[in-house]
Amino acid sequence: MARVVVDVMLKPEILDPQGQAVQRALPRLGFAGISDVRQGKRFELEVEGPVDDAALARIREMAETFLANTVIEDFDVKVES
Amino acid sequence: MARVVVDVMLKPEILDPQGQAVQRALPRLGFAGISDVRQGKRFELEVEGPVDDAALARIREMAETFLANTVIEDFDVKVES
Amino acid sequence: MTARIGVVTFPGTLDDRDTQRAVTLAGAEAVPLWHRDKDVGQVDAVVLPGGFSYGDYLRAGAISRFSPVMATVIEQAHAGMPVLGICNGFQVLCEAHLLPGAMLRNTGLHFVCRDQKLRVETSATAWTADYAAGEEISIPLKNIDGRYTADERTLDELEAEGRVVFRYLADGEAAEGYGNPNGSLRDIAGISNAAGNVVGLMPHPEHAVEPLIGTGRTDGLAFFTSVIKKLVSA
Amino acid sequence: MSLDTVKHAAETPDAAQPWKELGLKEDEYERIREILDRRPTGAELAMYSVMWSEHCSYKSSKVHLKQFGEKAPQTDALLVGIGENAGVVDVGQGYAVTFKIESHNHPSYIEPYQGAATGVGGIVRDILAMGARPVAVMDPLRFGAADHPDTKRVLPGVVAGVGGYGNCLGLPNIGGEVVFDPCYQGNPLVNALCVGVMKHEDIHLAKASGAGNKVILYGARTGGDGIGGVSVLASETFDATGPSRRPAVQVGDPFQEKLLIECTLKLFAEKLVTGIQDLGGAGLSCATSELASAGSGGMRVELDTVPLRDATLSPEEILMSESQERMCAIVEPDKVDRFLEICEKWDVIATVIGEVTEGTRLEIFWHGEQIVDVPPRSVAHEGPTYHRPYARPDWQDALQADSADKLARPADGDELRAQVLRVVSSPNQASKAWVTDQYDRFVQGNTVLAQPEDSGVVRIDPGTNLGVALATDGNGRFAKLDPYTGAQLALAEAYRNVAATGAKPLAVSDCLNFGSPEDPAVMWQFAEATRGLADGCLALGTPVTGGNVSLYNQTGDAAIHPTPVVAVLGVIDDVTRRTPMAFAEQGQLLLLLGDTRPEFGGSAWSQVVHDHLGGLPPVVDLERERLLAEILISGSRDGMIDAAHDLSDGGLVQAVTESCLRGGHGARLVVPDGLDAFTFLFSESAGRAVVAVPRSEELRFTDMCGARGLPVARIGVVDGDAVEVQGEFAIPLAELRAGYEGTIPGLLA
Ligand SMILES: Nc1ncnc2c1ncn2[C@@H]1O[C@H](COP(=O)(O)OP(=O)(O)O)[C@@H](O)[C@H]1O
Ligand SMILES: [Mg+2]
Repeated sequence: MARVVVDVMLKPEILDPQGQAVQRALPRLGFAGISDVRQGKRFELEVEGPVDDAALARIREMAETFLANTVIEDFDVKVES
Repeated sequence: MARVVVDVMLKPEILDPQGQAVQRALPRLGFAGISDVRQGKRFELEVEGPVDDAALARIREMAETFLANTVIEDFDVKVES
Repeated sequence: MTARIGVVTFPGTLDDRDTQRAVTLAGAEAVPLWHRDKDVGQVDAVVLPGGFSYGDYLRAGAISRFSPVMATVIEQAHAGMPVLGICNGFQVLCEAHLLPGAMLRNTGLHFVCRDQKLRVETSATAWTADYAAGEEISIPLKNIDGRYTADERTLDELEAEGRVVFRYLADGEAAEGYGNPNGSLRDIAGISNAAGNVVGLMPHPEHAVEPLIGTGRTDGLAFFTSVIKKLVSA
Repeated sequence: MSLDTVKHAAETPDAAQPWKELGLKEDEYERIREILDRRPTGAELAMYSVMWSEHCSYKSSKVHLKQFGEKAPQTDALLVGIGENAGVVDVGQGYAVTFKIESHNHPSYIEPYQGAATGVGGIVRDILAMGARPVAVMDPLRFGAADHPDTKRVLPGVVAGVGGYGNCLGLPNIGGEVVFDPCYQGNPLVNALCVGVMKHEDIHLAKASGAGNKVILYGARTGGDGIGGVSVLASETFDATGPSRRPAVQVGDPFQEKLLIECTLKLFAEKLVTGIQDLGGAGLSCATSELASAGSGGMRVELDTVPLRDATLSPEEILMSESQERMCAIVEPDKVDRFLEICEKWDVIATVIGEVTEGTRLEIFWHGEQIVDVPPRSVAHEGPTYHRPYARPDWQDALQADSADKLARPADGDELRAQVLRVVSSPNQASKAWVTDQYDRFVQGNTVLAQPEDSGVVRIDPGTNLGVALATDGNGRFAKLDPYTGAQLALAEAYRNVAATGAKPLAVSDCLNFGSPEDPAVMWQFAEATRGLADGCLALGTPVTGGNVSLYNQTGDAAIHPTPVVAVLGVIDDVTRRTPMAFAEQGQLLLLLGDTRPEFGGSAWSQVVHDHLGGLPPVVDLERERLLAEILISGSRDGMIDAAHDLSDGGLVQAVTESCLRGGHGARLVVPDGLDAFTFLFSESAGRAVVAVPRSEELRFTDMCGARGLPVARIGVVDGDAVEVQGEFAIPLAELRAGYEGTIPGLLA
């Protein structure tokens, strides 16, 4: 069993109010020096069987059509060691 | 400027309705072989200045007190290369 | 003939029964449709009502968009059948690419429930013929993922083709329902496809069809009378 | 560790058991051994400990709660009384309404969002279990000081949780309360109410009868979260090999609950359910023992058939898990297939986990071995009863002697004006729209009135326009000054709020939020408040149909103010005649109903202007409340009233301000003879309301009041765009609005 991680983040040009709200709160909490915060999603998939190229290609397709909405989001697929 | 990533996931024993909804949808979409899905949050922080041990310690504290709700969530801090 | 208007229920749909009531009050027959049924029978139009289908988990509308009933709705919509998506239904239509753009979390990050002032920008759609272009109406709005977003080119195209159907009335007292409630680009509350048969909007016309209930106004009824007239005369 | 079977327990009578860690007292443990005539197994111990906890057994409170039954007024309206998941009230036309209020205070302090969300989820399942379709929710909330930093954490989380869950279920939120007081700093109160509607013949009860009938568990899988939520369980005591500490916090899944509602209503509609129980506190321990205890026979459960989210759970943990969104039904064997089919249609997991037996025991098996063999009544209904000592606290006299009468009053019109603005803009009196705008009040398309109206009104039959009205109220400050009167004032206010909208009050549910029952002073407050509420309900003819007790609301030695929260349900035969609160037309006459006395003890004015709490609360006159309600209802029925608003916190000036702002019109007021302006504006005398009547109806209305003996005074007219008190001051509506609407957003920004 292997774990594949799909990270989904809003495209850079899209306003991210959740990230901004975090960033605005930081100085008040005493954390300085963070110039930008973006908030996205992380999916951890437990994959049965080997994570070969074919499996990865399928997961990429899943991310593209389902886990992310590519109108507004970018994604990244990684095999976790 | 460096990027630090904080991943926040529900603790394993806590119900993750979002991950479950995704997992249950996958077979219907024709994706087989995924035995579990967990959904969490990913924060990308742009840090001004060097990301030394002191900076990381501060970010860990921030994650612990603010970004994650440690009653139900675990977190992980990574420096992105 | 009596028009038959299908109202889809996905798991987590909330406003299906209200929508059926609105359809009936407007004089058509409401036909409940189940998300698992690809066969929608003989319906003349379809409404995708509001709610939290699949809990809005992943993204609002993302999971419902793949249901069997949507395969048929997508096909029929391309063939010209009138389709209205309200709130969650609008989100489903965007996810299904029947309408361009996407919906994001409100800029205020809260769920917002209010009586909302809108301008109907065009009467040239299947669902707005009974309004006058420029008419101002007030209907309930309630959402947390209502910020309409698309790239500049798409927005310009929508404007140029007269496909921005509803806009939030941004200037005025918040207490009276004015203002952009969610940060939607260009104050867009609803749009249509190029043919004008598919319309989606965030506010809820089906909650504004009876004088006594909700806000006490009936500004939403014309959505349903519009489509019925079109269907009956067709 | 090997499985602790019944056989093993009999063979090892002296094995040490963690009864203390599970919150049991020594004599309680001894009683369990007596009942079983041996030591309990680990699983049995788990069941007894959660079911005999304060939360589930009401062991400290039940000797006092008895009064609600003993003093219950004679009424035909009550179809199901206290003891079931919720009481059921006949509202006519064949309809029955069930409603109940519950607390989720402690979890909401630890995890505000999930605590509040699962609080809503739990009460909705109670209502569903009665056979009803849930039609609305309400949320009386109490927080620490508005400007305390922790309030900024707790309040937005709680509100988002109430909204996140309720909105996703499709239940309109039609009212509630938001109260700030430093006494709730470490103990916010998150109470939640749900109301449901059914036909008389659809009432379902929680009992397992008919040997051979199947026990079906359906809904979410059982997980390790929430174990010990109701007791003081440290799960390490069970099994060192099991997963590490189980968190007591549960995460709710409103989507799952929505499916559960629709699926369950379908099961009811096809008459597939013989008995039903929701899973709340104490999970399966509670559901199985209560169903079996209320039924005719025994029950046998194969615990290893329970669908799990975490395969490592021990049987004890499965029995105690409080995983949300689960129900348990008793189903005749030939209906099981259809039952499972409907669950499948709604994507709800359903599993036959056992059956009703001929015997008298609740028997639970794990991999073929018996781990529980108990008389179900001993678990569910025969828990311990405490007669805890109680005594009037020695500070009570001093508190009552510290009268508000000696507080400095405004010297002139300018000072009065300034104090009016301060009171209206203070967090407790200010608009709660920041909160309520996060709740869907339109869904289901039957909301006739919702917040900020005096009561929420929902239509239950669109054909006949039959509707119900609900209001919740509580005033911890009054109850602190005098718990007996304070409880009656809460009741009177909710009753009045219902009547103000034109509905006839019928029945009561209550949530009693108090400190530690081990403190005799708190226990006295509790005893007095329950006595006051029971006497009050008898006087008003509105029975208590059910409710909830939340104790141990304290930080260290400091208990919260005693806070009985009372919900009153009313019926309105035609919702088109509901009375709104807005002064919507210039020229309407304003009449004040009832007697105004100089009563300022516990008032908003004393709190805001003097930070004072002392003296006596306003006098209660329940006969007067009844008369006032009759007049308000008659006025609505005969079309004499355009608007009505009850007078409570902040007094007349608060009520008039709210009605003016809602309608967008000002008011010109004249101080009636015999009153000074200060008392006129700020007194919190009970039994009063302000009504707006068209000029053409004035005589008819005042004649009616005169004939029935209700004092009525003409106090002014709807006019202009300021609230003006002749000879004293005028405040433009815009200025009032800025203060009234700006305060809460300003505090939470
Ligand atoms: N947490 C809440 N949820 C829903 N409605 C609320 C909440 N808090 C206050 N409200 C509503 O705001 C209005 C004003 O509240 P309040 O002043 O406590 O009313 P009253 O004094 O009439 O009991 C009421 O309609 C009440 O139901
Ligand atoms: Mg009121």
